[in-house]
Amino acid sequence: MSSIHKSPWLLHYDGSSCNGCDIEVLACTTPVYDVERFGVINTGNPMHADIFLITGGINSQNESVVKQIYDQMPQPKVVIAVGTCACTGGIFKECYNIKGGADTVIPVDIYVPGCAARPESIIDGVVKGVALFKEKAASLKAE
Amino acid sequence: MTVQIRVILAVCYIILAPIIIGLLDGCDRKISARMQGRKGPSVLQPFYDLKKLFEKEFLSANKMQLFMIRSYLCFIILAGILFFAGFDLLLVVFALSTSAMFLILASTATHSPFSSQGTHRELVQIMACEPMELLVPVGFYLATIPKTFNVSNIVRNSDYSNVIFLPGFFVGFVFILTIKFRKSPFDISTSHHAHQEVVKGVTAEMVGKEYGMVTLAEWYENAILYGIVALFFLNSNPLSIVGAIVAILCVWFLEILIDNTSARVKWQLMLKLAWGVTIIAAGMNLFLLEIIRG
Amino acid sequence: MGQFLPFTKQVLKNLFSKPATTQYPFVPKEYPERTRGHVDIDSDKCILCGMCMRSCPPGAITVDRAGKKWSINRFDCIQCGYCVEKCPKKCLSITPGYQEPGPEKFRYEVEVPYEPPKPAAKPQAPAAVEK
Amino acid sequence: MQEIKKDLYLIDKAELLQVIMEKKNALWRLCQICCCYPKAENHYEVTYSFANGYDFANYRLIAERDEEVPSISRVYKSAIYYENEMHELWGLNVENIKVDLHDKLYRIDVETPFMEKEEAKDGE
Amino acid sequence: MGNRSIVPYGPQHPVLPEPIHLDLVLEDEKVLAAIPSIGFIHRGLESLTSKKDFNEMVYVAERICGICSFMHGMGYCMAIEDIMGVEVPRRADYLRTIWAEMSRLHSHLLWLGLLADGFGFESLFMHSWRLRETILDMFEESTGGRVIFSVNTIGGVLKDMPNEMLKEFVKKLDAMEKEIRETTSIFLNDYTVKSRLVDVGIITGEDAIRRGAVGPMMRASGINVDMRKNGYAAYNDIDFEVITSNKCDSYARCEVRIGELFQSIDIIRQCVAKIPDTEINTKVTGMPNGESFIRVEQPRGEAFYHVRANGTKFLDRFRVRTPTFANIPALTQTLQGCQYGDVPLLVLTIDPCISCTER
Amino acid sequence: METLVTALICFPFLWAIFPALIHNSKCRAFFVYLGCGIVMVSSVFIAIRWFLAGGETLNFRLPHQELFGHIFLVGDVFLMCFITYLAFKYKRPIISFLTITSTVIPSALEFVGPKLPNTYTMRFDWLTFIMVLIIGVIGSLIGVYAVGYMHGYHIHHHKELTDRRSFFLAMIFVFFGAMFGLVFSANLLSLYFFWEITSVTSFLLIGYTRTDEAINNSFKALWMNLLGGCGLAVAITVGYLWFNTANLFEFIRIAKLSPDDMRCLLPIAMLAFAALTKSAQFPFSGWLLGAMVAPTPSSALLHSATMVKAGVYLLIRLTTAMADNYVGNMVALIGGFTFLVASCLAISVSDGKKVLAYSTISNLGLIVACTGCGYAETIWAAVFLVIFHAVSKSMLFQCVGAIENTIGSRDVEDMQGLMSIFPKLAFILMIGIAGMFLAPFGMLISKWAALKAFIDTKSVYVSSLMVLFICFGSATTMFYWTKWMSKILGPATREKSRDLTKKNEYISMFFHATLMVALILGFPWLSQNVLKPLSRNMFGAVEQVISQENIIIMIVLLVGVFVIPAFNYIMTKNSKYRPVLTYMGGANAGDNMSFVSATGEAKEMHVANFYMEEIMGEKKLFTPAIIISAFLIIVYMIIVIGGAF
Ligand code: SF4
Ligand code: SF4
Ligand code: SF4
Ligand code: SF4
Ligand code: SF4
Ligand code: SF4
Ligand code: SF4
Ligand code: SF4
Repeated sequence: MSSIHKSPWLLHYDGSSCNGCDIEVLACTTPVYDVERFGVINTGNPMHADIFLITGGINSQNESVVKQIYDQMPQPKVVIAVGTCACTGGIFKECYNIKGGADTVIPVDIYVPGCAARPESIIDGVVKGVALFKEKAASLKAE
Repeated sequence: MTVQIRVILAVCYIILAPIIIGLLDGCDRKISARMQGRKGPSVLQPFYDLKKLFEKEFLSANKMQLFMIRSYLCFIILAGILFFAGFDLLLVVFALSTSAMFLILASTATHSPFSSQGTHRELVQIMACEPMELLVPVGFYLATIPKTFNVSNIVRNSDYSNVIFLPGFFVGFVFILTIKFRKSPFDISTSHHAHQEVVKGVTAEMVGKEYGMVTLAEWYENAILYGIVALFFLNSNPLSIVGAIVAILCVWFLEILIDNTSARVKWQLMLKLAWGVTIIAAGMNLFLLEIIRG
Repeated sequence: MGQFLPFTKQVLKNLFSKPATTQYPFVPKEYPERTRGHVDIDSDKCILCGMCMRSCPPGAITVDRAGKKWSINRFDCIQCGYCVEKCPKKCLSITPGYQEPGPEKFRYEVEVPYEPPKPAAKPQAPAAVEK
Repeated sequence: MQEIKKDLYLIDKAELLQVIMEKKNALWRLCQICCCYPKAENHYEVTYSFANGYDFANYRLIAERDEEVPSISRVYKSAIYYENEMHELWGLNVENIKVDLHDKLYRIDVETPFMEKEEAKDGE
Repeated sequence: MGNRSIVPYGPQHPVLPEPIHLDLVLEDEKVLAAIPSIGFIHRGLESLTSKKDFNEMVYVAERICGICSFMHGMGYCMAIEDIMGVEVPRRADYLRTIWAEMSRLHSHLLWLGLLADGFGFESLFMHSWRLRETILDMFEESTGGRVIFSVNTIGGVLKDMPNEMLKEFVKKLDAMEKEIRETTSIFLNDYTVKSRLVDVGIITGEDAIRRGAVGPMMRASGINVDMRKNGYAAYNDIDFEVITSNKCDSYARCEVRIGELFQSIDIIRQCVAKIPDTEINTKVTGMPNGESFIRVEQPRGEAFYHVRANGTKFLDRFRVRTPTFANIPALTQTLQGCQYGDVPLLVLTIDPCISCTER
Repeated sequence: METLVTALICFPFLWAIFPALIHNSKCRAFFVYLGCGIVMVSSVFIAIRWFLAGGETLNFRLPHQELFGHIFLVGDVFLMCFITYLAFKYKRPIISFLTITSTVIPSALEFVGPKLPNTYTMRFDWLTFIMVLIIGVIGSLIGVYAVGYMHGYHIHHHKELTDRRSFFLAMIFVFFGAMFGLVFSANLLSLYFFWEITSVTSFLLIGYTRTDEAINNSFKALWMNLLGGCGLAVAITVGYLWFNTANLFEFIRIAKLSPDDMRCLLPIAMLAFAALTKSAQFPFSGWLLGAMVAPTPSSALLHSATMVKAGVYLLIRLTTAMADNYVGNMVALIGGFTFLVASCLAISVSDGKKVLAYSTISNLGLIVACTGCGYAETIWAAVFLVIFHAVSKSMLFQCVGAIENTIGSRDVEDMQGLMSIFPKLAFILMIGIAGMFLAPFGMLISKWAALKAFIDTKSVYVSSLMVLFICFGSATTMFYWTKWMSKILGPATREKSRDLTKKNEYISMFFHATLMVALILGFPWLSQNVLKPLSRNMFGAVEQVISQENIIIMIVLLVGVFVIPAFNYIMTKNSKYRPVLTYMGGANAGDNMSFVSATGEAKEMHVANFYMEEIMGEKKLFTPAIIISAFLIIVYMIIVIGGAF
């Protein structure tokens, strides 16, 4: 049995968000929400991360950064788009420098809506993302 | 000590060290979380993490790294065996510094700004700790009669716990343990919890099983370090084992407490403090001990 | 303790008191009544005027007059409440409880039973709101 | 120099440097530089805002489409970002910026986005 | 080259909550040169004026940044109100002031936490953020949002806080004040913390002005400027002293912000005591025509709004110059000659908010 | 045996004529090779013959001792005149003063002083045996290396310099001769003569390039060494006037008989002082650093095999006379202090050759400290260190020289990724570095023994200080070697290019490397069969320095160091992995070497080592270190001299 679902380490990157979602992501790690209960550690390093929490609608300068970070994460990995911006581009989708949603750049597994996404949503999103690990790990093994 | 006992002790070390240290680490995380007003992860979390690391896909920028890390792990275990089977303490310290070199080489095997910055900080850390590490065997050598570096003889030949003669050494050693355990305020080259300017420093480029091996090696190393703490208390009386365990737990708790009540300092200050404490605490102790024993 | 480890007191206090952590996923969260969770529609009142669609800053709402459908992409809504304010019939409301995260973005659709009145009635209602 | 509104003065290019030096010597702080291309007027308006304590003053320079405006980045270092921004987003030519990033400040895909939309509108 | 390292720092970096990139030239760990590069969060939202009408722009303005979201909304509304000559009801002014000061509280606590995280004091970070949650709960109770409130509108505010609620809040704040005092005393007294802050990142008052620094960055260099003294919203009725420090280093910046925490609590108390019972908004009709310059004191310093309207519902220009943008030149100076380990700290001491910087 | 020894001493002096006179480079090279070969073979032959004969100490007089005596005298005077001439030419009057005093007094005494008893003038014992092997083998390998290196030096890198290779190669042979003479001499007069020759030849070699810097540095070396020579002269004078002897072993015997009599200690102190200058201890380290301006082989020679070894050789000789007395304490403290300070200084420099120079000073410090203690263990450690140090340092110098000729820089920073560009050179470098500090290589074994001995030293404060010096010095030593090592093994930033190292350089280096490995593997044998009789010889009966158990552990570690990495290498060779870019915060510009900079273009990343200029820089430490050590020496000298009169 794989144990990734018991120890999902996350990486957070702000791909052009307004900051609102980012502080909520951070708030998740703090005492009141404490995602470490689920074994989550907020690592800063893609090489160690299992879950990629991405906020914001990705602008052109961020595109390569996001792709690269995604690439540097070892399999199995889950991408969670946090916030309306990361889901669709939100209010900024008409801005000239916004690609609109994280899924325009990398494959997204879970969408967490909200502006700003509530910590509860984020926890739910993470829990749902973690659930994906079992099959992901299995399919990886099968390869 | 017979060969059989040595072998048994060594095997115990290999099997038990990761289990015990892993559990201590789990409790550490739980207690830290509680100190921060959080609920914290499960006590078994370190094992989940370790298992996960070994299951992850293996990425690397340089194949050399894996080989260096394996050598690092092997050398730490070798040092641990030497220690727990009761051989020469000074040689254990030497073996530990050799293993540290493999870690350094592993982290510079890639061309990464963070891991190489971390490496140099790691080197500074080694430099900060090494004098004290070398002094500890010297202290034991002077404290035991007849003088010896031999771990098993140190235990067998002492009628009292050596900490009585070596309070300064003990203080100095506990001080550098904070550095060795990579705890705040000295978690400068890599850190487990709070974020670092060098990201994960030495381990920044280590992925999956590599990182797992480094973690495991750290556990084995911590076992040796706790073993040395115990050595300050162990004597020919078997009851002293209880004292040693209490001492280990106290030191462990103290480290958690310090970790949670201090900011990360810069390496210059760390070097100054570590050397200062070494010279003042251990140096004075050494001087007095020489007068007594001279 | 002065300069050295002055935080100890606090830390030990925390250690021996209950953590601040919520039980969240296991115990549901209670939201204050003002919480802006998601937009709800009282479809019976809606007149399919499209005001909400036009005012919504991210364009999350679509109003299909012909198909008599009102729909919202909850993954696009920013819970600003502007639609609620603009709706001439006050049939929109923003209520606690957020859209669950999920692997798919989807639209939430509501059939609106509203029958358009005679063409003559049309201009007045929105005109009141606009200015 | 002509006062358009409270605290807002219209100046021409020749006056700019003199105003800037005056402000610098009196230890005024550069608040911002704002570029604008009002639809109706069809020219650039560059507004320099200064503050000293609670005193406040804005100076507006009018520039035609292809006109160059002088850089003040050698007097006020912080102008570097504003001037690069004006060039990157509006295409306003600023002479001789101290650190010229050549449209690499925000590294956007579109060229002068704030102008493009005007042209699109014109073309409609 | 030789003994010098040339390394990138960021954009993705765990100590920086937001992407910013620096080219660093190091000698050992001494920073010889640091060149910042921005634009990772540039969205171009100022250009939305051509797509969203001036009413919708309130919501865009709020999302310039999620930390002082409220103040952005307020600043924008104030500008439009100024252009259209709208007199905002007094109660709305007071409510705005209260929310603004609560935002300052949450923002400063957030900053203290990030700073603690920056120098590796994890439990202090956790503690500061735990305190902050109380404020967020108050936000949610009064506005319905934890981060983005959407209560500003042109002509006033959309939601009222009943007087009982305000009293309740004051009570909570009183309780919090004690805890804040305990927590912040760690920042000011702990040896390890001081070793990271004192004499790090010195910028003199004159340099601060030359480089256009604003807010606590400037006040920590002994310059007494606080836009609230201009008396917008209800500040003209409030009695408060501008907090400054003469130490000019990171410690001073910390000191100033900590002082402002207590000041904010005090201002809220005064507001609650004085708040009149009037309407909370006035109906606004017509289209704006004209222009306005508004300056608002945000937690990070003076924010600057320039709105230029042309009589249609689409504005000609909406310009925000946020405090962080103004502080970057000062940051570049403080980075010169600091230690590598101080880099994130110095970036944090300007209390950076990249998302508003780059809009 | 006497004849053989005489031949060994004289041969190099005579052979020096060939390279000096032949200017055809091929032909000259042949003669140098031949000469080196003969030196090596004959030294090994003599040593082995002596060893097989049972390793008995031989005391003897040279055949035609009288004649040689005159030659030495004339030589002394000639050297004096030569130096005086140069001193006047370059306006350095102090030097002429030093040389005149130090030569005139002993020479005068020889004429007018009391007639000394006719005892032996030469001795062949275990220490001589080791030194002969070092000089013969390492020295001649350096000679071989020098031919190729000097060719590259002049042809590729320093076309601007006058080609004085003939002179250079001749000087090397003179050096050999002087060193052989020195290690055989029991008589201080002959010792003094050879001593002065090494001083002068090193002076000439350092000044080889005749640049201003070289000339300055060579004079620095000269005056320091002459100052040491004065110490020798004083010792000779004292011997003539008080003890009626000029025999080194007599002095030692006298000092051992009455350890508390300062009069007996005075000559020992003077000899020790001379040895400290020669072995470049603080405050006399400057000359060795200055010697770095010379072409690499001469530096290597000076450092590893000859010059400095002359100093420690003398100290090892004196060690039994220094046990637990003031002189011993002085030597030990100076050595320990030098060990620590020099290794700190080595951290702050990036020039490979300079790192080696500091590390040499530092290692010598350790050896000197060992000798100052005067215990069997420390001598065991000291001799062991001498052997290891000779081999690995010579190898390192040669290797750095070869690297410099190949990549055009000897800066450690420029050796990034050497392992993947020039694996052969890098490999040799790695062995050398590993030998310098890693467990369980030579240095560490010695450190182990030394530490143990220092703890047992009688004087409490010396003992405590020495232990601290060793502990801290080990830490700093680890720092600079590891960072160098990590540079070499790191990823390469430059293109592969042609290896310009000549074949004979490789031969020499590979030979060193093999020797090194052989020494490491053979250390228990060495300990048992060479070091043990050596210390028995010096101290009478000795116990086992290093226990059987520890020897086993060391062998385990040793095997570990070779086997574990090798095993792991094989194990990991085929492990599957997905290659990724290294982590740069997402800023990589497509590869591992560059990143997207603030201006949007790709910029090359460079990561440099730590140098801690602000803590351990030369500017910070050097002057205080000289002041402290000078103070130490002066205080002890005053005690000894004051006690003597
Ligand atoms: S979803 Fe809202 S809060 Fe989140 S980043 Fe986007 S605008 Fe900000
Ligand atoms: S709340 Fe705002 S975003 Fe959501 S549907 Fe209404 S107007 Fe649109
Ligand atoms: S504005 Fe109200 S009435 Fe009109 S379509 Fe929307 S919900 Fe229906
Ligand atoms: S005119 Fe009437 S129907 Fe049309 S959009 Fe306006 S309110 Fe709606
Ligand atoms: S916790 Fe803080 S430092 Fe860590 S990633 Fe988040 S914002 Fe960054
Ligand atoms: S500085 Fe700007 S973006 Fe940041 S919190 Fe304040 S207003 Fe928001
Ligand atoms: S390549 Fe070799 S042989 Fe040719 S000139 Fe160079 S060193 Fe001499
Ligand atoms: S020192 Fe340089 S530069 Fe000089 S020899 Fe060596 S290669 Fe040539």
